[in-house]
Amino acid sequence: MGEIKALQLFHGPNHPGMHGNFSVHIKVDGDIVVEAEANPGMLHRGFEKLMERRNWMQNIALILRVCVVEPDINEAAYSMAVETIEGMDVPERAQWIRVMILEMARIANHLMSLGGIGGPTGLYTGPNWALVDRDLILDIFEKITGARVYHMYIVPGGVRQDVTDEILKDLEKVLDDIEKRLPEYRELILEHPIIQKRTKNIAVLTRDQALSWGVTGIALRATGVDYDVRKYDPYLVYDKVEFDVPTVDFSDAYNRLWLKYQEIYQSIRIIRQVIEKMPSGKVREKLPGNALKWRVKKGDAYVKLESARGEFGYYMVSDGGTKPYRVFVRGASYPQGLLGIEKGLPGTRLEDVAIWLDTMGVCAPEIDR
Amino acid sequence: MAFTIGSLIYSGSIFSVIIYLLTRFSVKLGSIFTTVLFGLYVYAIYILKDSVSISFIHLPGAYNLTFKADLFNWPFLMIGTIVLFVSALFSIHGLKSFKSAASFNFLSVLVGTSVLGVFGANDLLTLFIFWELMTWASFFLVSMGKKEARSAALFFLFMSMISAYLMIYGMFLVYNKVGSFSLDVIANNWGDLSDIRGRLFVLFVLAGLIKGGVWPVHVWLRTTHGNAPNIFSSVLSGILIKFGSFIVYLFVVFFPAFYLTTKGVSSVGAEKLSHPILAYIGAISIMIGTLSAIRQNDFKKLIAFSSVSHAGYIVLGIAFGTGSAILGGLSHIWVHALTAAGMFLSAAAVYYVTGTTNMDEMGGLVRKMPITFTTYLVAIISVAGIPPLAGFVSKWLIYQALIAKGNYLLTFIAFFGSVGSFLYVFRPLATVFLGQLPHKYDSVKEVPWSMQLSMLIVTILTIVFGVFPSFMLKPIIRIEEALSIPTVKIEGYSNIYTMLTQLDMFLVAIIFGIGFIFVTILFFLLAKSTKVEQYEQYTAGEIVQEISTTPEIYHYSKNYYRSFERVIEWAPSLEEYYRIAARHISRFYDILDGIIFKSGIPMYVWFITITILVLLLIRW
Amino acid sequence: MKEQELIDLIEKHVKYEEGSIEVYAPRKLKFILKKDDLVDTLLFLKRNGFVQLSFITCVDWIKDNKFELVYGLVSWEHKLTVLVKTFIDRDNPKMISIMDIWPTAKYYEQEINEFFGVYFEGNPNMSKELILENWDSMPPLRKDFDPQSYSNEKFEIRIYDYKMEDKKKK
Amino acid sequence: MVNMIILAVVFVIGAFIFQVTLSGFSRKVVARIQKRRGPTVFQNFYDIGKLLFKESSISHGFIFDFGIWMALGSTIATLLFMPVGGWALMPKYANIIVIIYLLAVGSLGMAMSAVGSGNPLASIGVSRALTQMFAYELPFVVIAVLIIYLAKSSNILKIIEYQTQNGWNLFSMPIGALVAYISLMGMLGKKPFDTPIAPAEIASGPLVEYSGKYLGFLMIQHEFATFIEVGLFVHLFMGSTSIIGFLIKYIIVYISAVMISSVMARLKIDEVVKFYWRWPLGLAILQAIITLGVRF
Repeated sequence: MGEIKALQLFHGPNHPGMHGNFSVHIKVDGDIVVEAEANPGMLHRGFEKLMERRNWMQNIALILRVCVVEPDINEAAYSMAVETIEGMDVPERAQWIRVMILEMARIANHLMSLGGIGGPTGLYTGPNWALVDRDLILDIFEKITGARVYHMYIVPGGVRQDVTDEILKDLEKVLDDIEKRLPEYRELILEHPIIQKRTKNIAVLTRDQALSWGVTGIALRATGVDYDVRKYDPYLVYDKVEFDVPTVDFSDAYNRLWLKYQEIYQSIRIIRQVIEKMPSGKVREKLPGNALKWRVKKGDAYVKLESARGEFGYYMVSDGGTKPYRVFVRGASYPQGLLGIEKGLPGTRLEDVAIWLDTMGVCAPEIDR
Repeated sequence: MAFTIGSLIYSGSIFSVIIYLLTRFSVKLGSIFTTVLFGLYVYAIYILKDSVSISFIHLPGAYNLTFKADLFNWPFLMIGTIVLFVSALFSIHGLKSFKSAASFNFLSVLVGTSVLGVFGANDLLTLFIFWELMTWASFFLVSMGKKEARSAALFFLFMSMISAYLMIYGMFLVYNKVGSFSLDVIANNWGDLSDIRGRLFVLFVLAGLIKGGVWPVHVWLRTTHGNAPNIFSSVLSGILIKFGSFIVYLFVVFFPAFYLTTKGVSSVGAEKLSHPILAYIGAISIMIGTLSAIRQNDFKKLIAFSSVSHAGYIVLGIAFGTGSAILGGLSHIWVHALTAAGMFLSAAAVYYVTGTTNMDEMGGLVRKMPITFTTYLVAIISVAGIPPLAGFVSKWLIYQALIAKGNYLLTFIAFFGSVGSFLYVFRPLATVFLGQLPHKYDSVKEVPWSMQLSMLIVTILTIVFGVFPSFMLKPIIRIEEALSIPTVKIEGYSNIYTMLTQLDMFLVAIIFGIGFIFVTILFFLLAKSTKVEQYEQYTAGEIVQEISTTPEIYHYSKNYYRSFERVIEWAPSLEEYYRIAARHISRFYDILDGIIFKSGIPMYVWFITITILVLLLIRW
Repeated sequence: MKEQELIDLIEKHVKYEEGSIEVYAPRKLKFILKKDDLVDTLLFLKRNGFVQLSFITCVDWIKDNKFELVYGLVSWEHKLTVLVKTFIDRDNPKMISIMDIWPTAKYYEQEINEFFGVYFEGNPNMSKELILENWDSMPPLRKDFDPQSYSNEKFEIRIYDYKMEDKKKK
Repeated sequence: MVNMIILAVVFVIGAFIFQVTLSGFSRKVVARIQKRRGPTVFQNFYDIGKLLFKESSISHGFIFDFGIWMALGSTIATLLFMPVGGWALMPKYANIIVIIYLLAVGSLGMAMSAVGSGNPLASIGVSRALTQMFAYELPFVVIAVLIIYLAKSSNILKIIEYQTQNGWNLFSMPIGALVAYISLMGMLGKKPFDTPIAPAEIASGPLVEYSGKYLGFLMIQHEFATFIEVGLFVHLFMGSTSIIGFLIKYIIVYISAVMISSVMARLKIDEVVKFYWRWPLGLAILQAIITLGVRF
């Protein structure tokens, strides 16, 4: 006999338990996963190559398509990388607005993944509610930037246009609204006995595993490490606002959800401070000459931000030309999406595979690019 | 020509030698001859239906073997011979690659005569002699099976020995008291045996339970059924474990009721016949059998445990003691004989083409073996007690009796076994017959015609007895009426009345048929569908060539009920305890063995000695 | 730890290339080393608090006929980020795998192997495909790879025939 | 005879229209709970019609087809035994045990067809479905047997008669009604007991390979099975002879089940078994003890 007879299953790319065009090949014995292998590549659009063939400014329209649910982080990282290489200063107000935009995106993303646990566990009221509330934020985005999902708002040198006080007032109202509704999510999802049963002690990540795989973000913070780029390497004006980094000591699916829930509160807190403290002034540094013929100085830089899933960075190289010489996107879910699946999924129950992928924040487009 | 049991047995023992020689000459010819002989048995028993025939075989010396065929044992004889015939028919091609086919046929004729001898015995000694004949014949038959068959056969022999000694002891008790072994005499004097009746009851019923494979003495079934030659398994499970049920029937129903009837009691009340402890033992057997069957990975072992569960139903029905319960229990003997034969024969057919009974090595065989699949499907529908097949009738009668008495625990367990049987019977259906067909079986074909025919006979009988249950129930109702047990009323071929409600199996079948035909017509009226190859599947959007995903690993068969097993894995296994006990005992024997004997046969002598010692301890 | 302290530490213990240490942004450093010193340096940095490997990437300097490998390390203790860079020969791109130091390197290296053709010794995934399926051309992120000619060669040019569509509709 | 046939046809079509409309309405209810507008009430008719008359559908062999015929055929057959209020097509044979077991033929047919498709996901789903059946049937059976014993008949019409004389079983055995209701949720496959078709885990399990008319047949089968199961609950616990009354009670029971289900998450299959065997089964036995204690 010798050989283990296991059942081959395909979790994705076209599977209700999988977000994005990403596939996990699993081998199952009864209902226990014995072997797992990630199979990315279905969403590969060759961004890194495409960027080398486009102008510095043209790329703005391209990069945000790297990740659907949180596009703003790409714009910010790209712009900041360009600014770092060029040595550009960004107007104070633009920095505050960027923080606001990033935090709004974080709320939208966390809402979606908090409600999204309803997908793998079958509580479909969760995602529906979350989408309704996310829509409120998208409305504000629309007012600020003119677009709902792909904003192309943060550009090298600042942001595209100023935010009016009216919009800020609307934003405050939306924040109040969401804050009022968060306890409902807590009741519906976090205190739901069946959700607790399905997520507690499920998809456990130990600190050693997290370190050796290089996992960052909420999955890491749930193991007790309070590593958050916003605190450890403050960019923009994160050192001027007050917020906490919630951590817990045991990284299971439930605690990761719990952290997302807590982070929504923190983000709301940050946005409120931004609205309060934001100075007036211009929001965009004018670029020298024609933007399409803009040459960035020779050099390279790695810029990282804290995305909703963890450390997100751009490594960019300029050879002094009108186009980037090399762009590398460090997707936040790269470690858990490849090595994590290979090492972490075996031993999990078949029922928990979707929960594992969902709460670890495996985002296919970041892996493929 | 008037047949008697005696003449049939005579002819059987003469023909056994002829068949042995014939089989040496040609396997097929020998098997055909066996089939003809058993066919003759079926015919003979059938025409004995309404008569009472008493016959003798004269032995050298003072004693005669006496036989009787009357309405009290006719149902047993009938179903026994039917199963014998069917499995003999199956063996015409089934024995082809069998090494010792001659001995196999010789022994199965002996088993055949022993079936007649046990069910047709008119006295306990005759019963015992044929009982032992069966034990020895099956011992050799079982040891012809798989690799582990020898130790399994030894274990079988050991259990049979215990049951035999229990019986011998019981027989001497009876003889001391009434001076005869005759069943009639015992039945007539049953009331006067009050001082030894309890002991008698325990001895014989325990012997019956061992043979019948009822908890807690079911442990031999798994190894024996699992390792016996495939063709013989159907006889073993279909008939031989019914010997146990027969003994239980004799001592629980026949003797007391016959005695009361002859005393002129107009209606034998249920209380007088009910044996609650026995009924609960049957119930436990149902649960243990069901739960263990769910965990099996071997096709035949799974069926073996289902036999444990169904032996439980039989004992439960008989021991519960009301008219409809006894009717249910006795008719379940028919039902299970047929379904067990059907299941084991289809397992044998599968083994014939694949050479394995491990369920996780197979799959998709329905494409190659439609007849075998149909046999199995009909058998499991009957096993699960789903209308309109025979299994539903007997189980329904048992439920009715239990509910009418308001016995919740037993009702609950009876339903437990029934619903649980969905789980275990579906596992082979899904893993062996449906799903992906592995490449190594691409070239297999359906089994030869004799096997198909014998499986078809079983299938048709199961359906007929289900749709027209009166064929099965009338003979048993006749027994109950003769014993003055209040029983259910049956009208026409299919309409059954009990205290609680009525049931018309034919109507159920007709309505089911109408629904089925209506849907089928509707199906064909709608647009035609496209047929695709077995590997053209939903694979979650992955493009998978057949090469990268062989059918072997794209078929869910291993650990089919892993999650359910997780729920019950805390449960202690009786077999494990027995094994621990056995290990301790055998260590003890090893020490003795080392001192006194060297090897082999002494073990058996020890069994005898120890058993006799145990018996003596009971006596004094 | 401030940036300067780290620079001192590196100057003391690491054989970096003269003048290549640079603080290009607050809390972010980069420096260049010889290929052979890389593993020792990474081990040294890991021992000194840089427990996280953020990424590995590669830049194709086709004019110098060199590949530049960039290792991004993060220290939570010191709140610093370091880019360790090294150049390897473009004609025979080989590097030692650092899978044993950081298991997560496995897939970064596999990706670089796929997109640049750099071979990492000791990584078992080297010849396996990760993202590109059935790729049979030059590693695509090399500068001399021309997507346009590749696509012209691989895919037939389809011209949308609107007249045919109109006919179908009618 | 002709009368019977006409009645049977009217009954089947009536039950179909009623249940499909109701399930369309239930989708509306769920949509409101989830802050959506939801499809029209007649959406399920459109769905079934569209599926039935689709020109292309995929077959995976004879068993795949045969199982579907068996599933829908036996469910329609079961429906014909089912009384509505005090009326039944065959009053003498409205036997609860027959109904429960005939319904199992439908499940068996569907299971066979699903596994016959050869997709392992379907096989996993079926293994879960059978396990779940094992879990929920037992508590239900204890209560059903209790009612049969009290009514001294397993004929549903007699059980209804018993209740018109002695009051609804819902009031005389509230715990039992609760148990049966939980079992009903399992029978209907409503959350938290929709484990057999868990989409995120096994991509809808048994349904994974169905398309076109096959899926249409299965949808019809599901609607009929729902009618039988919910109807059985109404008859056992809220029995009365009026047909309108039956329909109103039916709507209440069904919609409440849908509403509860919409705020529930899915349990794992072994937790389903543990749950049913711990709570509903325990409560069912408690109810049996109480009821028998009161009576004797």
